[in-house]
Amino acid sequence: MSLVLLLEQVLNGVQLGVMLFLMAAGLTLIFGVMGLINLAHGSLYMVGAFAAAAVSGLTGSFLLGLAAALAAAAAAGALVEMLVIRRLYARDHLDQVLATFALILIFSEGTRWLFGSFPLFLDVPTWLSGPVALPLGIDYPKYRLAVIAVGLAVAGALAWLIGGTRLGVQIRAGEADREMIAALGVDINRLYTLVFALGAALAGLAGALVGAIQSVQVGMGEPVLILAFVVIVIGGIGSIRGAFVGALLVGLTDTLGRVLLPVIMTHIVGPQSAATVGSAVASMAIYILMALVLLVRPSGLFGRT
Amino acid sequence: MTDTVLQVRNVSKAFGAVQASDGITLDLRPGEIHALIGPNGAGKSTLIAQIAGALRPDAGSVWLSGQDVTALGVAERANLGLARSFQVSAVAMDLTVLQNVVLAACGAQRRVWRFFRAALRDERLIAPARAALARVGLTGEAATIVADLSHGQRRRLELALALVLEPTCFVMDEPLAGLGADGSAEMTALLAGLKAQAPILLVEHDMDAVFALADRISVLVYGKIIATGAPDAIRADSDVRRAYLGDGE
Amino acid sequence: MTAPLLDLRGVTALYGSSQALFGVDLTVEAGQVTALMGRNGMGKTTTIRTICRLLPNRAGEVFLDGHELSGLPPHRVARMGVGLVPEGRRCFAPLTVRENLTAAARPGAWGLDRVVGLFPRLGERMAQRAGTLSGGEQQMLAIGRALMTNPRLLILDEATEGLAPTVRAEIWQAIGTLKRESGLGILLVDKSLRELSAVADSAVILDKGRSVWAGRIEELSPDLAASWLGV
Amino acid sequence: QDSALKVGMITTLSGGGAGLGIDVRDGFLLAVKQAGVPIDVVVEDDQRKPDIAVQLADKLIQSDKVDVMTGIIFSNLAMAVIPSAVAQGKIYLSPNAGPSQLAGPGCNPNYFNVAWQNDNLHEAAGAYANSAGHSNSFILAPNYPAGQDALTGYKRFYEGELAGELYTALGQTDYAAEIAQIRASGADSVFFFLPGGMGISFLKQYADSGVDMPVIGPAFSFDQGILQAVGDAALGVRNTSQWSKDLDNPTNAAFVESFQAEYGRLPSLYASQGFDTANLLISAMGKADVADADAFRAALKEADFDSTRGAFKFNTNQHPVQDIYVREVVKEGDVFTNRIVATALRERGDAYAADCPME
Amino acid sequence: MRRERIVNAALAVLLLGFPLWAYWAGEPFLITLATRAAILALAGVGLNLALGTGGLVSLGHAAFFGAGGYAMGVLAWHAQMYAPMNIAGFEIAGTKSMPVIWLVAVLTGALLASLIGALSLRSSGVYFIMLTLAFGQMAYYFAISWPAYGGEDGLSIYVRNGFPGLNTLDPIQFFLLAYAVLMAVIWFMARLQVSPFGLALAAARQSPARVQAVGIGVFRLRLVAFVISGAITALAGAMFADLNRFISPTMLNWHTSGELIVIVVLGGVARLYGPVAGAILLVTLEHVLGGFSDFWQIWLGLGLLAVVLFARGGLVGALAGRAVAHD
Ligand SMILES: Nc1ncnc2c1ncn2[C@@H]1O[C@H](COP(=O)(O)OP(=O)(O)OP(=O)(O)O)[C@@H](O)[C@H]1O
Ligand SMILES: Nc1ncnc2c1ncn2[C@@H]1O[C@H](COP(=O)(O)OP(=O)(O)OP(=O)(O)O)[C@@H](O)[C@H]1O
Ligand SMILES: [Mg+2]
Ligand SMILES: [Mg+2]
Repeated sequence: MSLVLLLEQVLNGVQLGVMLFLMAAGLTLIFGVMGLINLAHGSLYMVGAFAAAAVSGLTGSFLLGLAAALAAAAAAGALVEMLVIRRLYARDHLDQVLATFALILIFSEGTRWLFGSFPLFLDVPTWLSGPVALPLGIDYPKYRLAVIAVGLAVAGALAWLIGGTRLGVQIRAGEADREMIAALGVDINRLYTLVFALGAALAGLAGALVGAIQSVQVGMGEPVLILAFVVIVIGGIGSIRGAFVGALLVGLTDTLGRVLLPVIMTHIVGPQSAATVGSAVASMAIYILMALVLLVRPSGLFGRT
Repeated sequence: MTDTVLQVRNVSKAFGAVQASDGITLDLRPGEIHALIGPNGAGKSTLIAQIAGALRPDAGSVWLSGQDVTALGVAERANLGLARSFQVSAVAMDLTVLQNVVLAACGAQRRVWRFFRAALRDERLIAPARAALARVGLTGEAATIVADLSHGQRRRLELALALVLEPTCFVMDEPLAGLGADGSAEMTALLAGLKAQAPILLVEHDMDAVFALADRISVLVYGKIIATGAPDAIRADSDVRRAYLGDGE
Repeated sequence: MTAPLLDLRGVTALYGSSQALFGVDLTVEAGQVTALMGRNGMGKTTTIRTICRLLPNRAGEVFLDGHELSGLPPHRVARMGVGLVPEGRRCFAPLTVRENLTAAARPGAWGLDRVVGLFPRLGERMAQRAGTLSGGEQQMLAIGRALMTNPRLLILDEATEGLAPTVRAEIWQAIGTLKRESGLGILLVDKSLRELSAVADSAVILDKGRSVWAGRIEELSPDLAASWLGV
Repeated sequence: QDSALKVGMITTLSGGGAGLGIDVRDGFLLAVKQAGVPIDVVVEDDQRKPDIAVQLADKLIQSDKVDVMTGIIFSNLAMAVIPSAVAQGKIYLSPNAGPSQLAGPGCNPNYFNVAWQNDNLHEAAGAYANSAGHSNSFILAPNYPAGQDALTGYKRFYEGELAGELYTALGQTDYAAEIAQIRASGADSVFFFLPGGMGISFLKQYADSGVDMPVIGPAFSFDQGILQAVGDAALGVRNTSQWSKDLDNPTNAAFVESFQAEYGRLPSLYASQGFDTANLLISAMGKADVADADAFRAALKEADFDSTRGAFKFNTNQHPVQDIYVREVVKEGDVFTNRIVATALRERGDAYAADCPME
Repeated sequence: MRRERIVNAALAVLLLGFPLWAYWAGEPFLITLATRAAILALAGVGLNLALGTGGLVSLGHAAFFGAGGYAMGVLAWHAQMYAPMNIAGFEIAGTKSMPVIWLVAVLTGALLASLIGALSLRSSGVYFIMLTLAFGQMAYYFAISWPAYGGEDGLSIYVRNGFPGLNTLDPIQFFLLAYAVLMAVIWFMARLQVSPFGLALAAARQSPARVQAVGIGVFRLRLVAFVISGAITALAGAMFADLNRFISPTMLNWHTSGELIVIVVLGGVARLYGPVAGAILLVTLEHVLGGFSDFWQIWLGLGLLAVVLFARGGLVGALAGRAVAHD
């Protein structure tokens, strides 16, 4: 394997990492602020992708589709928060796991009911399609570079929102002691609805952005959900910075694992089964990474103990 | 130093830049109450945690009845006779009072790895549990779920749990915290009677109780023991007054 | 006669199905300190939680400046001018001292500078995380945080529990200053009768969820104290 | 309706992959309706879960007492249900899955496959690659039995070199790393088998990457239901199939028209398979009573029905012998669809029939 | 508690009576459904020990369920193919005998649980949930791409394994066998819950520091509970595989873990008969709603949501009232 190809794969890994960060950001925000395990995050991701596909299909505009994704996911999030999640803050994780598991069923089948069982069309807009030439002779899809840019912007904006604004201070205060911040005059219910809607909107944005280069179909959120969980657990639940680092680690591990493990396995099990064994190990690589990280740091890289 | 029950030798512990324990040496002798006082954040709870085994010291050692227990965990030290009470009540909230005490009896008698015999039908566990409840005045509440107890009753339960272990020494972190005046008085009387059974290392901010109970007092400031001595000597010590007691005393 | 700042009339409250308050009457006047006393578990904290609407009252009324508070959410009560220093301090541990103070700040006479003027130690630790402060510093922070909301009524629940005697003295001094200089009404729970007597104007005693005595603090005879408070 | 023949259909109607099951069902029911014969169809949803499918099979056999079973889409579910169903004497007509285990030594007189043996379309792709002049293919598939079979099938007829052979994770959605490898491999063509959403993702990303060597695949990633979601990225891609909407025979023309009239959408490969399955069954009903198992099986084996794909007959292992075509993805108005451009294999049976002890 | 005992007895009778009625009415499929409920209940009982009593929310119990399934599948497959296994040079014949298979399944489950437990129990809360999920997914991906035993396709075992003295192919006999195993395990659990071990485990959920302080090692306590829990779930997995005469990696998917949690929570967390109630309810819902509409999972989801939000304590909790500590 040439060095340039390896470099390109590293870039692919970083790109996958940023994409994973987009998916995980909302999840970690919601967990960090509300202490809530939201298994339905993947469903909100799916809602975003479907809304984008439907609206951009009707209007022909990708940007309108993105806006619709944000709006639909945020609205779904706000609704879910007010109807269901609000009653779960005081419960233990078990109830949260179960209720949001139920929400997955409702969202998935509800979407199928609305949109049918076949995948929807959502594509990269023409002004972002095709590759650009990078140094070293790497052709890289424009759209993926745009996704990296959006991911970095979201990371920056979230860091600013949480760390640098009064709203962020109140959010973090609510995270530490919900009742106390209410007793000091902050409308915690509205704040939480807001945060949940924001987390949902981020999921929807990710769904729409990523949906354009993947398939928009019922159930698309589930593999993403698991990946996003792996990312935030590695990074330390609730930490935006952790989610970012975790996402990059997972992206790199997954990409390089897929690329390198079959090569490495050739030397271990011989060329016949190298492809299958290598790919099998590669599909477990991120879980192995996660287990290793947690064995060394039981609450993730940036987690609080 | 032969007849010390508990010994802390040169124990140090740092949290980042904070030196919470700074070469602490301290002992507990049979039949005494040794009070540990000091300003907030001096490192008292940190020291207790290291004695109990919940925190590992960076340096130094902890000895229990002549045995070095520095490398042992919480449970193993408890099995060697160390009973600890918590600054914030730590009890199983959904179990009854009696079940909590029986559990402690299981621990004390090493009867945990039994899967078939009902714990509450085992007289060897029940008898010491009821005896301990009687001593702290909770006999009437044996069947009450702990979550339904008042704060003061929970503090008593906390004590009963330590009693049933029949320990060789007690380590108590602010047992009077949150008790009202009457509760404090009762608890003080209980503690005074307890030291005959096993010596007590007592961390407490209630100076009335400390001066009433302690045989010796050590003063901890910024992780260092600045004075150890009889209550009167400590009360008179000018360093102690400046660092902790203030001039109002 | 003008209405008192805070007025509770026959307040009752439940935790789930078990009743904790059976009828509490209590008033706090502006510029005065009222001490709320009683043994453990008699309902002091519960009373305070119902005032702040952290717990709904089952019956009775709570008036702030003549306005009924029942039915309002807690943040509305706080915005009407009730500042709480809760039992157990409850500082926002992961936030810095400065963030703790600004989280709920509302415009008014009290701002960062004035709080730091009252507790100079907080000024030295502005960028430190509240969770790593010593107990006494946390208590100061909790008081400062309540003041930042510019309340008309300040409620302190066991504000000196677990504090070293020196720190305690400082806090009593600060409460005295507040009362004299800001004209706040203050409702105070503390276990040391001796120290309360020095600062409070009036007192209410709770027993088993009922207010059983109310009056000027000087009028609280040792006999009464012994029978209701066990001292 | 006592004399009605009872058919139990277990198929995937909810969750991922539901579109395939719905098409098979609709095609089947359309044929039943058109024939107007007394057939009772009990339809059950397997949710794509093997244990549910097994449970439903028990129900159909024990409670509903069906005579014939059909409907399963996915090979792993087929392997869960079919061996025990045929062992219990039920006739099973597969409208889609054709795992190799059931074509070779594991073949069974009660088991008929009306679609294809799993390798067929991949074999055709390999054969087509030769005739298209490709001599250095890069091939990839998910790492599970069907994926491994797919690559084996392709290599069975393909004569050129392999620029690379790659297994991806099942359910993988991002293929940037694979596409970079393809680009760097110096291949002259790409063969892939990535069913469902995986294929959509791959094709979109491949098109966007600017790599422009020709792609070949089996029909699954280019069929009617999925094509609209792939969009322009699929235009011009060659894919192999035993059926196409534009196949020129009267049965097919009538089928396409009536399906569209009935359901308001174009039929898919799966719909045609469901339709053919029902017609096979109906043809046998005219010749024998289902109570007479031997006679009924013989009637089925004659395959005396008009298939939408033209000539159709059964091999010794009761799998199809049929032509397999090469289609090209085209756009008709707003709709993406396929057009036949060549025939890849003629009267193809399968590689396992020789191992089947039946005659 | 009296009320809870009555509810428990009613559940036990219902689960036994329904298939007996079905037998009499000549509805063998309903017996199969009841068997499914009994076996899923058994898996739930296993999970309930970790999740309910121990407070260890495991989203990876599918690994044990699947391990049991594969123990059955592998042994029976080798027996079916007359091909002995070759493990480290030793030839081991497969078997079609249920008792032997069960033993192997229990041991496999226990071994796997001790490995996963030893690694996961170092963390707690959400991290524990996610670690167990990760180990479960590792097992799942391993099974998918492990070609020796069918990979994604799984393995069919054509004839149900045998139990001495019974004809396991007869639905009612197989049901009675499953029911007997379930009742035996519930009996064991009832004893366990009030034993010192059960008491300590429950206390460790509520206040681990206290349990340590009375001289009981919490890690070891939880590990033992996790191992017992995994072993029971593995036993259920072996029986589930025998019910279907089929195994596949689906058994290891995290959805299976989710369903086991659903069973426990629907029925009532930490209630002795909670999993029984939950399994009966889930199997009934699946069966009844499935015929109702293509979108029946929406109703299932709404039903689950209603239970979580409004019926705390699950079905048994709703019927029997507040849980009071045992005895
Ligand atoms: N986990 C930790 N991480 C960082 N600093 C810590 C940690 N635990 C304790 N500290 C710091 O160590 C010092 C000693 O704390 P400790 O709790 O032992 O005090 P203390 O003497 O018990 O005080 P108090 O009387 O208020 O309970 C404090 O400055 C505290 O902030
Ligand atoms: N969350 C709760 N749930 C149920 N009962 C409670 C709860 N909190 C307090 N109680 C009960 O309500 C009664 C009053 O408690 P409260 O905390 O108001 O007492 P207090 O006067 O503040 O006592 P202390 O001096 O111990 O703080 C007590 O009997 C207590 O057991
Ligand atoms: Mg302390
Ligand atoms: Mg109180």
